[in-house]
Amino acid sequence: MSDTTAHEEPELIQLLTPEGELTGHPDYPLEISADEVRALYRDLVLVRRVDSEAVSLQRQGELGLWASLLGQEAAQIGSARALTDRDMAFPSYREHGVAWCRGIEPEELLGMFRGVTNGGWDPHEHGLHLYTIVIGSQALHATGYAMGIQRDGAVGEDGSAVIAYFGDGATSQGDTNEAFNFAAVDNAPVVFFCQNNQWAISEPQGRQSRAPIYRRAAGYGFPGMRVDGNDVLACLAVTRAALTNAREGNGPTLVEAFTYRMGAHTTNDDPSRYRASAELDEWKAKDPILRVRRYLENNGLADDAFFASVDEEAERIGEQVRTQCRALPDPEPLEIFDEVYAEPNVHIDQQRSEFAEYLASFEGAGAEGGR
Amino acid sequence: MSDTTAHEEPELIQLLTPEGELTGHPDYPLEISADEVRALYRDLVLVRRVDSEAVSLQRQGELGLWASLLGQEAAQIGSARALTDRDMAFPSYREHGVAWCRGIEPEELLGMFRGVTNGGWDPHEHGLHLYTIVIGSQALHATGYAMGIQRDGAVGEDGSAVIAYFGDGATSQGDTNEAFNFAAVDNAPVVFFCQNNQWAISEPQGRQSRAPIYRRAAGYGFPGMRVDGNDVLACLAVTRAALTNAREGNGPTLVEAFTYRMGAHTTNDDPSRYRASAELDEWKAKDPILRVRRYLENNGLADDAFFASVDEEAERIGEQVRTQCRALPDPEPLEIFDEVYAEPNVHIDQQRSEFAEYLASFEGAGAEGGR
Amino acid sequence: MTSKLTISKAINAGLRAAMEHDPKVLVMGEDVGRLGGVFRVTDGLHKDFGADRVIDTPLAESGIVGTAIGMALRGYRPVVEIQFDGFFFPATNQTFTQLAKMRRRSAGKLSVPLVIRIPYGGGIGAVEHHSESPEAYFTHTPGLRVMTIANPEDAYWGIQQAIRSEDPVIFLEPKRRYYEKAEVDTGTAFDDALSMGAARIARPGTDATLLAYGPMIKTALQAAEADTDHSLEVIDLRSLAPVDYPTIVESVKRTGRLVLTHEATLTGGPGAEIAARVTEECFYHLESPVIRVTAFDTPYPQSRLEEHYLPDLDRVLDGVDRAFAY
Amino acid sequence: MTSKLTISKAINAGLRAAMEHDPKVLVMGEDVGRLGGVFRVTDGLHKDFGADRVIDTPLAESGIVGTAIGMALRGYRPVVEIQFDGFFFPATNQTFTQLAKMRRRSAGKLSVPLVIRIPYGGGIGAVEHHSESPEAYFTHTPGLRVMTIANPEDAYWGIQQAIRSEDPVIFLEPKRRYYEKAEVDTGTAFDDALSMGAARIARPGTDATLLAYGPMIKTALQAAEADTDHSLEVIDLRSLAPVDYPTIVESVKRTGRLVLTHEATLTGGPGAEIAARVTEECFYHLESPVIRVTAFDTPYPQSRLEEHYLPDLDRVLDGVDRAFAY
Ligand SMILES: Cc1ncc(C[n+]2csc(CCOP(=O)(O)OP(=O)(O)O)c2C)c(N)n1
Ligand SMILES: Cc1ncc(C[n+]2csc(CCOP(=O)(O)OP(=O)(O)O)c2C)c(N)n1
Ligand SMILES: [Mg+2]
Ligand SMILES: [Mg+2]
Repeated sequence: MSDTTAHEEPELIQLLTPEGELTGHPDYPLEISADEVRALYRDLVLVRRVDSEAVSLQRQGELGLWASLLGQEAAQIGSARALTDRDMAFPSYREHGVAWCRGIEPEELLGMFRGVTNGGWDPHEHGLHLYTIVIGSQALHATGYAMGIQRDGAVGEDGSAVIAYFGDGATSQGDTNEAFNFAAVDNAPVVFFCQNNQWAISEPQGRQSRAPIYRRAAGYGFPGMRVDGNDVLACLAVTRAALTNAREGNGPTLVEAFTYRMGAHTTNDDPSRYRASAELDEWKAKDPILRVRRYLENNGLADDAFFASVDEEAERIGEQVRTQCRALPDPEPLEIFDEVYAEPNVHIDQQRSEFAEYLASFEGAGAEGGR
Repeated sequence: MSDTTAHEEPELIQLLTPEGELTGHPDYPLEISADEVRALYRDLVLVRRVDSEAVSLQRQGELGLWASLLGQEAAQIGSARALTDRDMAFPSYREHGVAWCRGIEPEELLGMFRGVTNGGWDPHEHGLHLYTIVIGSQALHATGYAMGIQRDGAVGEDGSAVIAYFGDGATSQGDTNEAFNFAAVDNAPVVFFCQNNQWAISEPQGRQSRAPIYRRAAGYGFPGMRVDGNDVLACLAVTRAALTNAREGNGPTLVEAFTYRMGAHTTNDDPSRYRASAELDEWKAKDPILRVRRYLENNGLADDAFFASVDEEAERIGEQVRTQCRALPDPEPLEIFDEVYAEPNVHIDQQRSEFAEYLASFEGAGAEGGR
Repeated sequence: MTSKLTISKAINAGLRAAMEHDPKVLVMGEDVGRLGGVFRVTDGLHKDFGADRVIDTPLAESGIVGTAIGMALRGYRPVVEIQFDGFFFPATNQTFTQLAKMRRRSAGKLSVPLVIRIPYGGGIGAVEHHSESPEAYFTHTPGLRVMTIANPEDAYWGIQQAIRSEDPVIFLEPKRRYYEKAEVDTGTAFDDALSMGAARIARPGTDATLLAYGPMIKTALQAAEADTDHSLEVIDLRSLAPVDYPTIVESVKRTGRLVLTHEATLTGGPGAEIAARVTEECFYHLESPVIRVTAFDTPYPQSRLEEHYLPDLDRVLDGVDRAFAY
Repeated sequence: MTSKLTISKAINAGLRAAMEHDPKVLVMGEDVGRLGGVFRVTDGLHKDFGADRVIDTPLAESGIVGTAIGMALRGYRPVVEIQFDGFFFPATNQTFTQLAKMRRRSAGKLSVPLVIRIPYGGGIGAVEHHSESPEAYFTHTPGLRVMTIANPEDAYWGIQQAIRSEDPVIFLEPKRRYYEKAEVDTGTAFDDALSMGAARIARPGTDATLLAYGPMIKTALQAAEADTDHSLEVIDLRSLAPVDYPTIVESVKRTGRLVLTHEATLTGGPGAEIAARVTEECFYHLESPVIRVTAFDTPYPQSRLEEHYLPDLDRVLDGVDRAFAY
């Protein structure tokens, strides 16, 4: 039986080793200044801090839930820093690093997890669509958006592209695969960026896919590659190449960022039920921040003052996250009826006014519900 | 940008050329007697006849619709003759050749197209599931059935396998791709048999997929190959190998049978609106029946008497199809309420008896509806 | 300017008018391009507007609606065709969890002006999945508008109104009535056409109200004609979500009786809500309970049974009789 | 033998009993294996029955239901878990066009004894898609049975009855009540347990009937307790499809009033059909229209608004007052 499955070990594109050695990669030459690397380091540290602060806020009851990006900072910062203002990103629900790069304020980010909004920011303003919770759905929106870019004639020089974020688990969903296919058939300017963090809640990657994920792309007729997702430089270089390719009209690419979810799936989850701590230790050695720090230190590109100033900034941002979160106002009850429809809707209006009357009936009766 | 898409011309596995020359194939040695080839020839001719008879019956108003298999006889007969009694097949809606091999009577086959039933045969008895109209759905049923076979311990020696039939258009559907993935992850004994007849109604294959379809398999981690779908021997040999592989516990295979829909999509369709007749002429030269006849003739394996007897049998079967079709009784009105549920259901019972009463109210009033 | 058009041709003309009016309007779906759709509703559009605006998509309904959402987010106004009612279901997730909720999710920052056209209903002698009436799934989903049409005039204007709406619209086309013909005044200004939000009194009457929509309007009018004992007022609902209750309630308060009919199955069909709501609003006016004449609570049967399964003239008249029996 | 169990533990015990009773019973879904499900309803089953019978599936709901159908066709009895109500929708096509219609399509030659378990409803402070009440989509779909539970006893027996049913069952679990505890008599013989087909009078009363199911039963009982002016009869529907109308109609004929409540949105919710039907059957007995106390016709809001969105004790009492105002 002729077997078209290649079983060699997949190549992992890496530019910066865990030890902080800049090896580079022949296919992905990256011209990057010390300033730029320091800026990436700052991004990584600060988003980790926003994240850990959010985890604490959830523990304190200030957030209903939080999905931590711990361990995935490089994949997110690297890929998102490859975007321009003209590009559009479609995140899943864990892309706080991407949101950071797109200029989302913590208060906008936390609203959904606090339950004061289901969205949070203006997608058009930031070039970042809202978080999408139903796994795989946004891959199709991204593809359609990219098909719109094509129809705007916005490919070619100064072209625009789209990036769709999703996880390893999401690659099992019909929608994700339909998105691959629509994008391929239409040659749409979209980069599919899969953060393979090895787990979909409790299910290891092997329960989701038998082949390495990046190979899926070839079956749909476009390139795919696996990048070291804990290497911010590799993620930047590979995503940049894929985006350029898309913007120039050469169609989609699938980038599999090989990384690790160092924390729980969400604050509701208890990973000790399903995975061994040794695995975590292994990945700690590949920490995405540590290697950048080592690189900067080893090459004398940053001094203690720099690292201290980043840490201080992290403190300030941690504080900001706490303050902004607690200050988020609860929505008014009648907001339930807002923005269900754009057009006037007598039916909704009637329910709104009936409910307003009902609420008013408690006024004066002391506490609401004080029947 | 490293491109994992291989752009070479895909290999087409062929054992018997359009000119009737038996070339064989190193990977798919086929030991086949003259008797067996003659039997295949007979299958091909007879199903073509059943099919053309059904087309006429539709024209005469005896059937509401017919989906012709014209041109796809070899793909269906070759693959289905590779099945054993222990195997299970999940067809789409055009697999009349498969149904033939599984012992379905014309009357059972025509019922659905005449509108007297939505099913027609006993799937357990024939090892052939019912026709499935919602594109892609049956690929998952087939995979689940194969997962059941695994759990029965029915892989290994004397094992069982499943074959799922679908078209090129169906490869775009989420369900089909989810089926590929479930089958791969579970290593389920299922052969995905895609008849790429170049068209999904009016859409050419290029609107469905950018890469050759068989390559999809590698992305999910199992083998895929393209076989000449107009070559009954190649279809038999390749499907047999894939089924054997599945039965032995080596998991799924995707077989793309490269063929052509020589007729309209269904009797409702008018292909002149969207495709050039030159294309049809090209494929006529590759007719699946002609090449077997040439082979038999060129090698003195069948004489005129044989061909005449097959033609006569075809006549008889044509007659049988006509008679059986016209004799199919209309269902009784109250059958509407049958087999909605297995368990007693007072709600349905009530609607049945009310409707029975209602119908009875017309009796004596002359013609039904004669208010 | 009036022309005599079938419903299918009127939708086609409406699509064409919308595409001419706004270059952001796109048509997409299976076989909508060169073939012009299996019902030819998009006939000629591919030729005149090109493959970029009339898109033959891969065979994947979730993909169609999902990418159309993305295009709408980019500023387009896609009009999606689902080939047959029974093939909508793969698109349920995109329609219910994404399309219907996007505006609300974004607190109004995102609009998804998408129209999903679905030929629906039975009576065409088809095989399974080609005769479904899924409207109640949509009307139970907040965030969607649901329209249907019963004549070429509404077909022509309705599709244009649906396309100009900033809300997502499910546009249900009664396939067995595609070839019904009538005069359409295509000369009216867009803004002067009767809004699809309003129900229409298709035939005034005094003794009972007969409510229907889409494919059943023709039957309802026949029933009103046939019932020489009573003067039946026929209302064409037109908008299934939101429902124009003022028109219905005013009529029922006058007539005291409501008979309604649809091809959708009884239990939880659109008629259930209308019956419940009208009973609330007309409790002291109703002389009989609301009578529903619908398909049975079974899967759509094989086509040789559909004449019995679908509510027809006799069953509607029987329903009217039942209402008057109180 | 009785033990004090939460609803979630009672379902777990029921699943275990079913798996012990019949080796063909399988459990499948996302995270149902080693993790025991995000609500721990399948806790321990993977350890005791192995990965072949407790299957962690790929993340694809259509795939889960579709392969489960295939397994059922092979003779298994799969119990599928959909992780949250809002994630059912990708499985709509397999559920509506395949699962629900397979028996009818095959004229009874095929059985698909499949159970789809869905934790449903709001009130847990979750993010979007984790608080939906999709029951009306199912009850409008012929071929499906729909059950829900409100106490550990029904949880334990209900899941077993669902699994033994030859029909496909949508088994809706009120997730905000998962941790409610009560005595369960696990010693009863299977055949002696109250059939889930029957509604249950959860509290007898004489002045009005208060109908609820699943998560709203607790609220309904509290309302009956709190309303010292009226004697309210509380009915727990239990089976949403088919509905046990005789029990409801008998009660309403006695009390003359029906108030019903559910978390599903008003328009086209399960209450619409019940209101319509009860009005038909009790037309001369009803002293007020059927009053429905439900969620509003909007998408489920952000969690900080859910206390206002969901019908609560006060709104149910307000509904009762409205019924008595007639
Ligand atoms: C359609 C759907 N099914 C189930 C879920 C519940 N769920 C939320 S996250 C998750 C796992 C996702 O894994 P992956 O795609 O790898 O992303 P990760 O969480 O690891 O970033 C699941 C099953 C969902 N959100 N959507
Ligand atoms: C989900 C779904 N969408 C649309 C259709 C309508 N339809 C019937 S056949 C067909 C084309 C199928 O093409 P292909 O899979 O290549 O099979 P072929 O008809 O060529 O054998 C379409 C779009 C359907 N049956 N199911
Ligand atoms: Mg993951
Ligand atoms: Mg085809």
